[in-house]
Amino acid sequence: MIYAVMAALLVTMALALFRAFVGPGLYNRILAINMFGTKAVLFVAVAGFLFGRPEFLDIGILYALVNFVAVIAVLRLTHHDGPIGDGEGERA
Amino acid sequence: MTVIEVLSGVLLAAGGFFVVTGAVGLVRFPDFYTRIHAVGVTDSAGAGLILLGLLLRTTEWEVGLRLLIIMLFMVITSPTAAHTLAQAARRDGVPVWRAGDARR
Amino acid sequence: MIGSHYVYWLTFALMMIGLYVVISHGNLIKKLIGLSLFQVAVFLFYISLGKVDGGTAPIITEGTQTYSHPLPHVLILTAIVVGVATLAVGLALVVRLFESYGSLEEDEILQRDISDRDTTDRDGVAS
Amino acid sequence: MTAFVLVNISLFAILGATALAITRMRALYEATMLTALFSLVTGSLFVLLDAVDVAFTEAAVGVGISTVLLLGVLSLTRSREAVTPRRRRLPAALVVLFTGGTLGYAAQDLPPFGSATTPVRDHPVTETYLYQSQQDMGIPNTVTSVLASYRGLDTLGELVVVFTAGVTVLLLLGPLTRRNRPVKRDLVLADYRVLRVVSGVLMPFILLFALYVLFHGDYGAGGGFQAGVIFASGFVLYGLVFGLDRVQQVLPQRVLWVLIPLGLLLFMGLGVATVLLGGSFLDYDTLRPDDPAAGQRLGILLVETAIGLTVATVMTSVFFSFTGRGASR
Repeated sequence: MIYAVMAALLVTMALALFRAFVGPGLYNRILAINMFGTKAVLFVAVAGFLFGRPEFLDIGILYALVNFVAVIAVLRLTHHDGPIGDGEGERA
Repeated sequence: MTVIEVLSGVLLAAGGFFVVTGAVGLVRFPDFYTRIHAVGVTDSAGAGLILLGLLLRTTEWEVGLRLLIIMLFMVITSPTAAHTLAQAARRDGVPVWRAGDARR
Repeated sequence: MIGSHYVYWLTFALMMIGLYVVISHGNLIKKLIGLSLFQVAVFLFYISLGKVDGGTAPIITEGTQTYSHPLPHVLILTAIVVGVATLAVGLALVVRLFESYGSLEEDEILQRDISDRDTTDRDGVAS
Repeated sequence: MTAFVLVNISLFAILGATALAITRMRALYEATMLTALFSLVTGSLFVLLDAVDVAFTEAAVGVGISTVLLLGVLSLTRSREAVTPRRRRLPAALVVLFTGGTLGYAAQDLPPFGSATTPVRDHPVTETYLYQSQQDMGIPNTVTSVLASYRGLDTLGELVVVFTAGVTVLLLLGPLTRRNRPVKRDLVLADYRVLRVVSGVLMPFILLFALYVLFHGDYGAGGGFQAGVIFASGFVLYGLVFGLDRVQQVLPQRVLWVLIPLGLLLFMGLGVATVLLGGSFLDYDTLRPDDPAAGQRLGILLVETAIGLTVATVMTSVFFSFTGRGASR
């Protein structure tokens, strides 16, 4: 059964990748990449069980954390297409 | 095959099903706001069921604890990310799809 | 033969994509992105050399006999952090270049340099 | 075809597709986001290839710090790439074909993937690293013992490179090159209440996780480099949500400037101390002559702390330099 989950995760990753490639626009891509990140967390967890050393779940925790940081960074630094510290619409 | 193993298999299968469903939704839904729902399914139902299924397979408490931490972390961060994304898109004026519009 | 070497060839393919970006694209940030693709492919190549069939991560536990080799892991672990440090230096240079030239395209920057040199030469001759 | 090979090949396919998409994309924000995705997949591949420590570092660095740095630079500069002229493509393609062909031809002489009798495996050093280390220092994670003890001098060199890079970025973009004082402005993301609360709650746990990674590095995946980067990502998250002013109240730049060399000095000082105690440079046996293994463990812990300190402060100060640049323009 665990193989089936692995296959399901890989299919999901491929579909998310498709959405990340075609977009359209920034937000669809962020969404797809966010989803890809959470699936990578699950992938690492499942791979740990599948290949016999499940004690490496620390990596999964780190993935979840870093994925969140990346999404926030993309939002913060692209949202108004202005440098950090700028308010809305203050850029010439 | 013990009861625990069967239960874990069922949970894993359900999780895998939800994950793939969400991914199909991400590809097929017509606009950004509807796609957030699809992603929400994979992050809550899919991830939760898969992690629960894995939890039933462990015998060591350390591994179980880490699975629980991952689950807690995803429960906190993924709705936050989705909420912030939706709000930012709304502020940026990403249009909402109505019946009859072209897909985008 | 092919079955046992597939990982190497796949990493080489990734490496070449990175190299192509570095050489062909004129945008400096895109060049840096290409460089990090190349870098990651090299890391994968190193790690794949340390992998042993049936082995596990080199963290010693009871009841396991085969481990992958730890040395490539150590080398690449430090190389990744050094890689991001050098990437930061490259990006800092890009920011300074953009502030003085107003462009990120290699061609435009070179063009500016050449035309600047020509005008100063002419001024030098004239005075 | 085992499951392992199939999963490997699918991950490589995802990597290749992502790399091609990055090549073709002219909008650089999107290309940067795809680089983050690329790093995530590489991290998963490292897990499959048994390199858990490397996967840890790659995830923390590639997805966290380097994405933030690239995006920060894009927000300072221009985010669209010009069309690549046709005349640039042909020479690049020729070079790539030639190099790739040479590498592919040479790969035939490499030992088969996963073989147990490669030159790497047969070298006597393998025996030392994997089994002798259990008597020498008794640390299960051999990556940590090789990194901090057997090849400590190498690691010191790498740390010097990280330190130099940090100083260079400060010289290029730091406060000395500012043209005017930073202006205080409104924040954008702190308006989202949910995000603000969640980031505030997460912050202590991220720092706690970093400390766990630092001190658990002897027994599982982790160590100084990873912990340093995770520390820095904690501060990066805080700075992104609450703005540069708030994070610099918590961690003033002067403190950073003291802490950056401190880690390096601790590392070097430990080496000098072992020489003064009568051993060779970075020979931790001399720290506890009665119990060399305990001395080794003490030395490794100190070295990992020093690495974590320098890496964390360098990464944080690099982030401050890039974002502070935007505030001052």
